[in-house]
Amino acid sequence: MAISEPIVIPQTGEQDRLSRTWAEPRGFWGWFTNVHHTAIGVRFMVTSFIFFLLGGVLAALMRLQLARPENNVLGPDAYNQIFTVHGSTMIFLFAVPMMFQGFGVYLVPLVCGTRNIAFPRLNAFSYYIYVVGGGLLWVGLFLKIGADAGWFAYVPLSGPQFTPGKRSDIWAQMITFTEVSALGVAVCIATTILRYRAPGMTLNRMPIILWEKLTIALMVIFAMPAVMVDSSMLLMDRTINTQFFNPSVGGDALLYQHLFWFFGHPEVYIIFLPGTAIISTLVPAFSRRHIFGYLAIVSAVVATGFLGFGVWVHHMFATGIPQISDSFFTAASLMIVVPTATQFYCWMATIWHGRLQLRLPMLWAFGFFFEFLIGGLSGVMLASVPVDWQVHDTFFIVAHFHYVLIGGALFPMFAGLYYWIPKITGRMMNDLLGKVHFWLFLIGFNMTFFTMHFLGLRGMPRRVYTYLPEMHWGTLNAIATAGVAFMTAAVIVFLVNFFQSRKTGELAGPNPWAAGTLEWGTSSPPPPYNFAEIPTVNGREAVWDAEPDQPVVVGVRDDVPEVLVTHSMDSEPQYREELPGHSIWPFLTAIAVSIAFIWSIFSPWGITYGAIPVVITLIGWLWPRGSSPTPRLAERPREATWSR
Amino acid sequence: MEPVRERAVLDVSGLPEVMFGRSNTTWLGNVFYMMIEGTMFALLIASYFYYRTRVGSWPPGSSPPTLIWGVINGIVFLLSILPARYAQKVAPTGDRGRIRLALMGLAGFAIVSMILRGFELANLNVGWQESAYGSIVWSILGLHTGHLITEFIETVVILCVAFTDKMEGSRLADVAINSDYWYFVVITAVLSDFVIYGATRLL
Amino acid sequence: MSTLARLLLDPGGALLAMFQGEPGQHHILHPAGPQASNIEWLYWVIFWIVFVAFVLTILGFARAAARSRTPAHEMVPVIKDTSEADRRSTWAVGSAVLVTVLALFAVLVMSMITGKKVEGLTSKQPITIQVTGHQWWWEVTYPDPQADQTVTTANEIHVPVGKPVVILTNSADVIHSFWPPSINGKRDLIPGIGSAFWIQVDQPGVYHGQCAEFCGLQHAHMGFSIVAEHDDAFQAWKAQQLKPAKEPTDPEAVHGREVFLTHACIMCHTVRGTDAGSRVGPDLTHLASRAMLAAETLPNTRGAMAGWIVDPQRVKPGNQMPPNPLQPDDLQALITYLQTLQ
Amino acid sequence: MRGYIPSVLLAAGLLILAGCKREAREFRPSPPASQVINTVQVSGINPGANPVGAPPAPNYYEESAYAVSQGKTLFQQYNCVGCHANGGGGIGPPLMDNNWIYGAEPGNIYATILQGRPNGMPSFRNRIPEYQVWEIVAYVRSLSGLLPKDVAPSRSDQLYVKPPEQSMPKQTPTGVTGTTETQP
Repeated sequence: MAISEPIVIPQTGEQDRLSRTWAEPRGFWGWFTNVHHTAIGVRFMVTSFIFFLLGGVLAALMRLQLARPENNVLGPDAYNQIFTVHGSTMIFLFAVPMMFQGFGVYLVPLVCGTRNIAFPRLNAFSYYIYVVGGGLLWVGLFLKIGADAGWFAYVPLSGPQFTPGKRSDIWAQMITFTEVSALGVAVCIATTILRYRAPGMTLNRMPIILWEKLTIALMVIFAMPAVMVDSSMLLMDRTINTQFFNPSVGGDALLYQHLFWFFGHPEVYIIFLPGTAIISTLVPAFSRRHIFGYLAIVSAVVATGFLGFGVWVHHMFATGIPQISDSFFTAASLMIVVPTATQFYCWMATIWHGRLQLRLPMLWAFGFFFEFLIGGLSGVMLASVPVDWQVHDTFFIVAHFHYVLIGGALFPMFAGLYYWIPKITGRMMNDLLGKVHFWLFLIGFNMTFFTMHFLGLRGMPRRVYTYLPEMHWGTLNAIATAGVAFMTAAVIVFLVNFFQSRKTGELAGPNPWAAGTLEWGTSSPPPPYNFAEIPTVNGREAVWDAEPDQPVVVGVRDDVPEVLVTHSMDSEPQYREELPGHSIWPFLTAIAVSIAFIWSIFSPWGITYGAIPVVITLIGWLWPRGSSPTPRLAERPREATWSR
Repeated sequence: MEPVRERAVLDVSGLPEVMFGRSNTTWLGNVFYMMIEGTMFALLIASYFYYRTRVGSWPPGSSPPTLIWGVINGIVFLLSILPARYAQKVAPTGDRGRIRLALMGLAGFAIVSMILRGFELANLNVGWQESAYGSIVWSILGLHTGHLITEFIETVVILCVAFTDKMEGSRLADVAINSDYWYFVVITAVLSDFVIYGATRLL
Repeated sequence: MSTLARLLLDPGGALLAMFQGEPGQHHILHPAGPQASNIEWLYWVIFWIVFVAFVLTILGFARAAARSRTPAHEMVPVIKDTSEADRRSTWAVGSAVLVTVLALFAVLVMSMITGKKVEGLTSKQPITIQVTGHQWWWEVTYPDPQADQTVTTANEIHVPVGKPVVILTNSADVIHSFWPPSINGKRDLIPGIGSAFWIQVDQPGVYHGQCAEFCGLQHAHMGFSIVAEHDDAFQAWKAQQLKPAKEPTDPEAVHGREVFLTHACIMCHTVRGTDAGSRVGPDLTHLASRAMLAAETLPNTRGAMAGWIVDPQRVKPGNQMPPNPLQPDDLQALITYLQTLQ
Repeated sequence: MRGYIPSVLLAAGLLILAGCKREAREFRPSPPASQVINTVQVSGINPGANPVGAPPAPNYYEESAYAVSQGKTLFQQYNCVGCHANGGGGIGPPLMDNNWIYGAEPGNIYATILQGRPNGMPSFRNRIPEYQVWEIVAYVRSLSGLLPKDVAPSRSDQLYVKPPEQSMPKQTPTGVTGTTETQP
């Protein structure tokens, strides 16, 4: 690279031009054309939070039904639909879209120090398709076509013979919708992390949150196709009479389970790793030091990503598979504890030798340490095959995975929301209400789910809509139901806090926590171009480690929406790329794709005829428009010039 | 809050606005999509072998697919690498005439392949509703046919763009990336052929 | 487990036991056979390991927080140089990871040993029982090379005490899971994939079990029981089960049999020795010998039976048995007849 | 943004009110004692084609996929397949063609099942509860494509012998009510 004299930053009118170039469209139609990552990221968060609230209502209904033996709040048909939609909503419509898509789409370009996400239209498309998928499942529930075979919809129960009607078909297409969405976002996020990092942010300086998002994106890319293949097989069995899962003609019900859990276990880490990403971001910020064991944590995250694909059979120990594979998968399942334990020890060491500020997000992080630890350790018990034979498919498992998912994703999510909402809205959340929220939730959560361990040991299987009084499960179930009241109150407190903060919250300023990652290097909320100048990065905590006068990049065009593309490894600038602007076509394409998918539930020709509008809208999406800037191919010097 | 006083250290105005090859972000996104679809193929093929372990004779209750159409189409796929490679070569030059020629060649091969694929499907000697074997064979070939059609449409659209003056800048890179995707279609075609025509006979 | 330890570890359970009584013979930690005992032992070993890990980790976080706590709402400068602290942390974290790995290895070894013990139960001449899952009841047969020596019953499995029993599993419709918590872990019943599963009960008694894999509308009411008895009692039971149904003598029972054979009952149920031979529902030849009705949902009493026959959809909505709106005297006669089927 | 939220809610509300008949699952015919089975059966055969009952209107059994699927299960369990095979016929006439000896209306089939027919079809009066007969009737009609495709059952987990009911082309029933054609 060439080194030359200091460069002068052109100041006048530059930010006005940037504002005009990157302006987000307004109005009714503007909403459907916006492709900026902050807008889409917030939409993912808000939508998935709404699904979280809806799923929570279903959970409360289930707990009411189970509060006492032989209760009559819900019948078996309603209960089965409700627990299935609860599980599917929380996994597919809340946890992944919130933890991966929501936080990822909003944060990754900001942490990378760039102006928008890669493939912004694909990103917007992914949002619309996700909303349609979620809406499909819920409209189905309201029309009493709620899926009713559990969130993993085992065949043959979910198959053509035992679930008449369209219930399983709707579930299967909901899977297709959400996975198309997650895959699209995974491609956007992985490309952004690999190519859009600010100069200087080499792999070795990449904040842990980016490592985690990259790992998760790659896990999504390899795991989600499995569930799409699986749910498509189910759908074809039901609609066009294929025989994938019919044992009479060479089909096999276990294949469904293998394919599902080949996706399903990585899915757990796809939900849990974003939680650790948030914790790994908060711990240094509130310990006032760089994180201890950067390399160890990064290796742990990547190792988790790999190992996550090697443990799926531990969901199938009770199917009677050979003992040799039992032992292998036990070993793998225990091995995956090591990276997570390593992360725990590194966080502990960071706090130990730091200056801990126990502010609200950090309080939630401590909640995570406590609750996830319980879930992780009961996971150690489950990895042991003989113990699993006993507690598999009981309330012990229900307790375990709620500790893992609520402890490992929901607690970090609230930590992350309290941490980043000031960035998103520009206003702080109320501290006292936040603490009330925390303690109410903690008490309610443990009341509800800790008791479930005992229920499991006392032999209560999961997914029962009622139980006989002679089983003596009534008292524990009543306690569990009482806990729901606390959690409901806690979430209401959070909502009150949020809406109050939107109106009257204290202004946050660019960096209320004096934190170190790049998203705090711009105003709150960020302008539509994110950064007035593309920053350069000098360390793992870009803001803390920046040189005093914040060296920046010049020469990125401000008359077209342009970003700087850098090398995947050393993040040296490679070229400047003009990003596609705001457009209605992603929305129209999403509608066309939705029509094709939903039509295919009712007629095998749906996907054939439905493909025609998809093709038309895709051409509309991709057809070049306007005069593209004159390409500078070989005429100009093809190097960036550094001055130091 | 007053932003920190900034100092410019890096001028990127001299950098190109279009890159060919691996540095291109669209190339990377395309690679990710190939990984996704490659995983789908891999899982379907794995399922095929899983089904193999579930029955005594293979293919169960039917004769293997007629070899001839699969072989011809395999050869056509391999030959189609030539126009794809040519398109990749001429794309950076921006020579619209040659790009059109290359893309027309590619689209022509795609049409021939699709016609041959029709014969392949008609000569699988098993219905998808007859057995799990039939279902998985139809699925592998169906998934591939979907890719073939998609790639054909994409090629035709880019060809249409090549007849306008919009074929410049990053559109030229798209021509090259389209060829990359075609290679993926060829590789998966060859793999599927080995499974559908080969494994059926050899196992 | 000692009472003290149980109170410590399972306080909820211990308290409930005081106030509510024990939950019957349906508890992972109240084993009645060698396999469940082995698993209980393993459970407690792993429990203690993870319990210690939990306490240590939480203490670690608490200590870390206590020693490094600074005021929450002030500007606290970032620590610039952490190299000395990091050096010490490396040792601490390294050894913690090492201990973790060792503990996990111990868990692995012990669960492999226990797994071998649990799966190693075997015998040259076991009692063989075929259990077939149905929505939502269990078909139980004791197969015998001589067809007329095959016992067929439902939901109530009799086994001799102290002898290994092999259970051949299969399913007639969807996946079920056979789970008697006090005796052994669970085994899925997968249609098209038969498998063998061993159990042994050491103490005489009645042990409850339940379907553990979600199988549709009445998954909640798909119980079974294992009656463990001494060998002579078991043989006597088996001999009794092999007999065809007793000819009724009481005129009301005779009328009841007539009702049975001319109404919907005959479409689904078998009573050996009569014209009723359908295999759709449970075999009723010795219905009166069973303690419970409707897959362990109702006690086998006249009242419960009447309620079940007239409106089974109230007890188990969605199950396969239709309502039978019989005339009162027909119903009474039918029940009288069914109660004679010892 | 806010203006159209009420209309969306309204539309959703209307959808909920409309419900989905195809997915309705009735486990107990209401009232539970809709039919007291105590009539005395004189003979096992009731010739003639007089319909003995009109289907409920609207006919829940032909609108609910669950009811039709129950009918399919019962068709197997009550051994209708013993004579009619899976619709292809054997001892009894085929049910998947368009030839209806005693009429294709639900009431006709209902009468056939309850009363029995000459040449072998026994009467199932008292043996099969009325609502289950309607379920079987609905299923029998789906065999020849007389029900909507989204209500008719899909394939079962059995050997593949014929396309499942939902893939049957709709046939126009022929055959004159009351004729007695010779059966194979």
